[in-house]
Amino acid sequence: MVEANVQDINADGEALEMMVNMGPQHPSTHGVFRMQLWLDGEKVNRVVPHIGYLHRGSEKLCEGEQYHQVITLFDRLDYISNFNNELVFCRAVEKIMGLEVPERAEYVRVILCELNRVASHLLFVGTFGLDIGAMTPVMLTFRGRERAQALFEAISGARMMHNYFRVGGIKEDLPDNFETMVREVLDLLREDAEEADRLLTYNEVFIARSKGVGVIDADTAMEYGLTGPCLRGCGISYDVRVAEPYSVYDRFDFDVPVGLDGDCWDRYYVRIQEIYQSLSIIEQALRQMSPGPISAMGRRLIRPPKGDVYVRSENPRGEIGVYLVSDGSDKPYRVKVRPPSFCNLSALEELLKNTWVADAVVILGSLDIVLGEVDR
Amino acid sequence: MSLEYFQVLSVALFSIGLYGVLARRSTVLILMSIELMLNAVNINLIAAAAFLDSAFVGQIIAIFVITVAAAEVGLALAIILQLARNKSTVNVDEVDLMKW
Amino acid sequence: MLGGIKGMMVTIRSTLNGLRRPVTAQYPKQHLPIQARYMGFPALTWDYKIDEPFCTACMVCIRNCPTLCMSATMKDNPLQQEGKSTRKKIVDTFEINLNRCILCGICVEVCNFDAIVMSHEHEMSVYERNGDRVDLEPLLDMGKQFQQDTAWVPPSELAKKSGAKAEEAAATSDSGA
Amino acid sequence: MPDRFDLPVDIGLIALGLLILFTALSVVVLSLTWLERKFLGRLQRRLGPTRTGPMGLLQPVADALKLVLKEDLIPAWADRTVFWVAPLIVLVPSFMIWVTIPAANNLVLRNLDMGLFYIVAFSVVTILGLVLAGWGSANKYGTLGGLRSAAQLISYEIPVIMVVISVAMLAQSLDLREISNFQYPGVQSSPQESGFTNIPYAVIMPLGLVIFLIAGLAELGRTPFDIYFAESEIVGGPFVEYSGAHWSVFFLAEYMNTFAIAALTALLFLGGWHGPFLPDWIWFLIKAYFVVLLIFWVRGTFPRLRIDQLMAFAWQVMVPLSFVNIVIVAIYLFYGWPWWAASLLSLACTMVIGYLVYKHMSRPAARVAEVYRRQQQANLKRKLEVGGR
Amino acid sequence: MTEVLFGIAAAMTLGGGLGVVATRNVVHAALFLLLSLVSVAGLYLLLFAEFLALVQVLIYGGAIIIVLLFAIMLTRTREYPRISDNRQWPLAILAAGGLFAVVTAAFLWKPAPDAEPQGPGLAKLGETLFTDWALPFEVASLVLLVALIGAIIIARAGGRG
Amino acid sequence: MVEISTGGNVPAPSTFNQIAPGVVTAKAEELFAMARKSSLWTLTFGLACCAIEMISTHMAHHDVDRFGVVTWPSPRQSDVMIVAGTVVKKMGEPIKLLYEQMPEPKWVVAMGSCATNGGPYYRSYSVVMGVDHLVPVDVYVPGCPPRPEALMQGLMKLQEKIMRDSRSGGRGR
Amino acid sequence: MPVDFDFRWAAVILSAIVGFVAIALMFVGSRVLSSRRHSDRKLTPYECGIEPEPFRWSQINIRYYVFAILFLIFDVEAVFLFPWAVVFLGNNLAFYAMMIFLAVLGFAVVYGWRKGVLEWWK
Ligand code: SF4
Ligand code: SF4
Ligand code: SF4
Repeated sequence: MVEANVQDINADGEALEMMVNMGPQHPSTHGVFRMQLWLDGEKVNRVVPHIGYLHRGSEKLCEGEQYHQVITLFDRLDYISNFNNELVFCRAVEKIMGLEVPERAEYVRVILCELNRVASHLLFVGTFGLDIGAMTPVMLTFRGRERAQALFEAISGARMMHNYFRVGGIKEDLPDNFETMVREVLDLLREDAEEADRLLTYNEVFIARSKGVGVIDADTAMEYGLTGPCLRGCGISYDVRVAEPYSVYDRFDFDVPVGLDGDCWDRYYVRIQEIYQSLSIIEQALRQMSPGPISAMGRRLIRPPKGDVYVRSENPRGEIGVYLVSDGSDKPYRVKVRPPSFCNLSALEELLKNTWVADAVVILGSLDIVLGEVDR
Repeated sequence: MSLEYFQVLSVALFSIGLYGVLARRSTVLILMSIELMLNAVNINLIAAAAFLDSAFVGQIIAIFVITVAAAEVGLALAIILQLARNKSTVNVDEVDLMKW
Repeated sequence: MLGGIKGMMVTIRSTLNGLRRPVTAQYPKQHLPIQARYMGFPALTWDYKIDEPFCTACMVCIRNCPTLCMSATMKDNPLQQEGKSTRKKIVDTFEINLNRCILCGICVEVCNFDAIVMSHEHEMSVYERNGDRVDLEPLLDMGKQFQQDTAWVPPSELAKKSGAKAEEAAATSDSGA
Repeated sequence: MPDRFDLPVDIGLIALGLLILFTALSVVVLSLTWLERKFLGRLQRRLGPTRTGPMGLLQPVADALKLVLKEDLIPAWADRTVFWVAPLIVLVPSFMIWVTIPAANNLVLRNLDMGLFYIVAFSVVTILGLVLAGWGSANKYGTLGGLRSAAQLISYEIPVIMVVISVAMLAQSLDLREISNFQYPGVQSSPQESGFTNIPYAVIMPLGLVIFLIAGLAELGRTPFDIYFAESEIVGGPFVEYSGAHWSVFFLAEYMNTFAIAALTALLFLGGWHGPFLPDWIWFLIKAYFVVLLIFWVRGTFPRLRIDQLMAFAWQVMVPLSFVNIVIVAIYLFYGWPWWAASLLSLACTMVIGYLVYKHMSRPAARVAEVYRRQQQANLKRKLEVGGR
Repeated sequence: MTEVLFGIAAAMTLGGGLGVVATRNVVHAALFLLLSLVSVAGLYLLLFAEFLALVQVLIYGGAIIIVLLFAIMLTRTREYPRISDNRQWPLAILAAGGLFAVVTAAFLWKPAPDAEPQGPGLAKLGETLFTDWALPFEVASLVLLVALIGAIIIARAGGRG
Repeated sequence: MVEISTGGNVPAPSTFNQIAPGVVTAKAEELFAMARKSSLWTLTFGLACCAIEMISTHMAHHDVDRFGVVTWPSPRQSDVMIVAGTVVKKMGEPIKLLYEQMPEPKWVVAMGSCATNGGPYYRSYSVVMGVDHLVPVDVYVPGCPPRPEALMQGLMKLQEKIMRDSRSGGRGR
Repeated sequence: MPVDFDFRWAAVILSAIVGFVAIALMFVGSRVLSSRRHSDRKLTPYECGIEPEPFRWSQINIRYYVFAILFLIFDVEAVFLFPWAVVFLGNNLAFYAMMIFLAVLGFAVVYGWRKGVLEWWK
């Protein structure tokens, strides 16, 4: 590290660095992200991230859609945690309308969101393993994901783009055998997560690749606005579910796992532990849930009063915030999303200083970005 | 087939190497030419050992020649590397040690 | 290398499991179960009682569809003139571009006539950009297939029935009390 | 002067034998790709190819045919000669070493009495091809991959050579046939008089076996050492620009080498083709395929290392260990110790080093786990307090 | 037959050598060098020096060419694609030709006694090497040591290591 | 529902075909097509949400490896480009380039309504309305996202197409 | 000298030829039978879908080179070890000579280790 940047050009003024593109099409940029890396040998000197390869104009589109149609767009923002996204938008509209959501609907939402969190973290574990070069964990975790998706399908009718949460509640009540189904899947999910956990977490090679790599200390992390597992990996126990409980999260007993050094392994470890915590939340919710109405909205047409709100909640990737301005019509005047991935990604340049090419991939993977949300 | 075949071949290879050493500018290529010359010598040694010498001293000397050649290549290339790094050239006639 | 060896144990166990019961569904022969609520492509339902489509082409779904992938025209219902049906207007043409449909289910939700359902059809790959632009006939066929497969009862009837049942239950509990 | 190279008849026969060998190797390669996909499939609880031919048996054939029928491009900026020649430099030595690898006592094309040295010498040439391939494609990933491959392969070549030498010391021969025969009682008496019995060298030299397997994996570029074509980093390294027939040559060479390492493990350590009941060549195949499965199994389990860790591992662990191995064997032979002494020493060495590596590598993570455990306990206590209040 | 084989090997050796000194591309030069050196291994086989032939492949065909390639890649500056000879090339041709003429004449002047080529077995070679030549052998180890240390020092000296 | 293909990719004729047309018999062409269709290697190329379902298709529950479909990171080794996701304008150029860089024969599958014709983003200012504006597409798989089964059916349709194209003479368009 | 010397090496040389010919045949077959269509953009180097910049050679970390030298030295050492392996039994001089040889080279490695060249960078 001493020799870094001593001399960036040789006597002829020829750059000693090699510029390498990673992405937009690259197996490990998690979608269409592009990193321009300047390498000195195997070492990364500089990085310039390029985003916008998936800029679909969602925020603008939201202004042209009615409130109930906007939910479909939110599904597709962070396309790995669809329920969580639906939730934050619905909560924003509910807040501006002053709606009280029935208890059962809240429980259903929590259960589905937590399941979605599990599914999302499972995907992370798998792809993170893939980034590091292990090909089996991804198969194991997708097995779990597939089971969760089957459950989603049974409840909402879709494997990914559910469009299930509604302003004021949910679309329709749960199927009759819901509880048995969930319990069954819970066990299987735990099994799958544990299998991947056993396979990966304490594998020496895995540790060697991820421990001490991409370290970010707590202060820097706060400055960059990291949230979610990326922040908790640095040892800061900040979770919107605990810090500012929404929905019925104050009724559950769960830990907020934190890491120690803020490196890739810690971020991974926090997520693995969160899977177990989420599973326990689901179990508690199942126990506490009782029948009742599922929606507070009588009519279909949503016309919130004039005003604006900011609502935030904890997505698998971190804190998502929605700023909603209503002009009193049936379409939102402005929807602005504070996507967790985008803020987490902003720390990339900092994280990639003085690392290896191979680590660049691992660090990017450990941030667990979803391009749909970054580019919107 | 007799010893002369090999001797003539060896001389030819040596001459090619010599030409390379004298005529090329790039130090790396000069080094390659030197390798050719060393090989020419080795051919000669081994041929002589095979035809003339029942104790095979030639072969053993050839092994040592190869050893030395390896050491030489390693060192020479390290020097060339430094040259390239500091002077940004690998050409002999551009290397002016006084300016170094 | 204990962690690594543990990992090897995990994988060998996984292999043994894989030898005994792989989780793969062999697609063309086998199909992973489709849940009852699965939202495949939308289809129009057929009112077997009157022998006509439910759809009156009221355009509600068309206006609510987030991708505007449907269109419809209506006509006067001949059966109504014959006195067989209560629907004054009936669908004349109906077209959905299933290539663009995003399976959101909004159309079903907003339809007041039980006329459209999310069928379980989902394998509709085609060789052409808009090869799945289907009109009334196939939509109805899809719907009929779906009705047959799932013993479909119009949701409004279902609601009526369950509402009646709930009332009944409430009544009995009242009387019981 | 008598002419010893005048062999018109034999040349025909040899050429025929070589053609048969090439065909047989191709078949083995096809079977290996099939086996790999099937085995990894089962390892991940899926099926692997099933639809091409019965049980997917024709899958590799289809793949091979498709690759031949695919356009093979030479990128515009590439150095055409180097790009074209590189696959040959990789494949031809990989094929050449098979001339002397015996599958049974007489099932070998030509048994060389310097067989081991021959194999070592030619396997080094293969490295060159990969470097040239990376260089010749004029692609940034290719360049990185080429350099990585060179650095990795040369580093792990040393332990392989050293272990091979220690085997040669045990057998006092470089002849693969003799080496194999020495490892089974009652075939050929061993060269040493004292303290030596005819047992597989894996028993005498467990350390050697471990080094050979690990370094062999690295030579093959298989997980956890698949650094030079790391798909998630440099998208295929030296092969990134290769397509069609040229690419398939690399593929062929890779699997040929995989099988060569497996076969060498069987010959050098597992007692060669010897075994009770079954015919020789079947035993050979059983042992070789067993090692191949082991390689696939490791592939299914481990992530990949990073280049600096890989190099550090090679030079700080593997090379010293391989020298320790040589010294153990030399002393054992020279002073005529009983074989189990060497065996125990070797085993102890393996254990100690393995444990040290484990300790070294998992220390940081264990610390975090410990902290997390404490934190959980604190949480629990807090909850109890809250509940109590 | 032997003559034919010798002819082929000699042609490849000389061809490769000419390629080395004639080509304008360094990597091609390295490839030619590889060709030349491997054919020399073939020549050794004709001389029944099988161990030497393998050593040739191992050290020259493998190691040295790889090191050369490394050096080429590491020092590749702008002029590499178009390496030119320096201006003394006519002189060089003269010198090389002269040397060839003189030494060939000297060899052919007094031909060696006709004999049959022969080679030792590996064991014999080893015995001689480690008994009669034990001292040079140790010296060789020192040479290697010096080379290694020197290379390390030079490679690390100055600039970014 | 129309069942014939009018567009898409047809394998370019081989040198042999050009020099001596009609010498390679239909049988051989069919054999080649069979090899090609049973070893469709896909380019690892996920753009958006559909990519997740595409990955699912490769995983244990669906396992397209059964069809001989495996992914390769480089276009040089792939036969099929599955465009899974929204094609935005900024991504158009890379997609065209990647398609170009795939060696013959190559095919393209448009997965999901976005890649087919814009789907939910058909009103967006930044989205290309279907990848067929950029590259020729062989099979369109509708859905948002299509179920893995739907993608597999799409791949089987592609296999059918390959076989049919071979029977029509392999002369190309 | 072994009797069948020539037979054996003939096989080796032939194997090289057979390997070359087989692969060349495959290339030729592929050239003839593969479908191909030329375009200039197709031949541009792959760089994740980005139009590549003109390729400039850059200097690559010199660490690689030290490993190459190490490899060279050890390769030469292997040349000595191979004949030694088959003769050292019952030959005291050879045994101790090699031990000294190994010790000297071991010193070199230790030196390198201390200098930190065995790690990538310090
Ligand atoms: S489907 Fe329903 S909402 Fe749509 S036009 Fe028909 S009746 Fe109206
Ligand atoms: S499911 Fe959604 S997108 Fe499809 S037709 Fe209905 S409303 Fe339109
Ligand atoms: S079709 Fe739907 S699921 Fe697929 S990329 Fe588009 S929005 Fe996402």
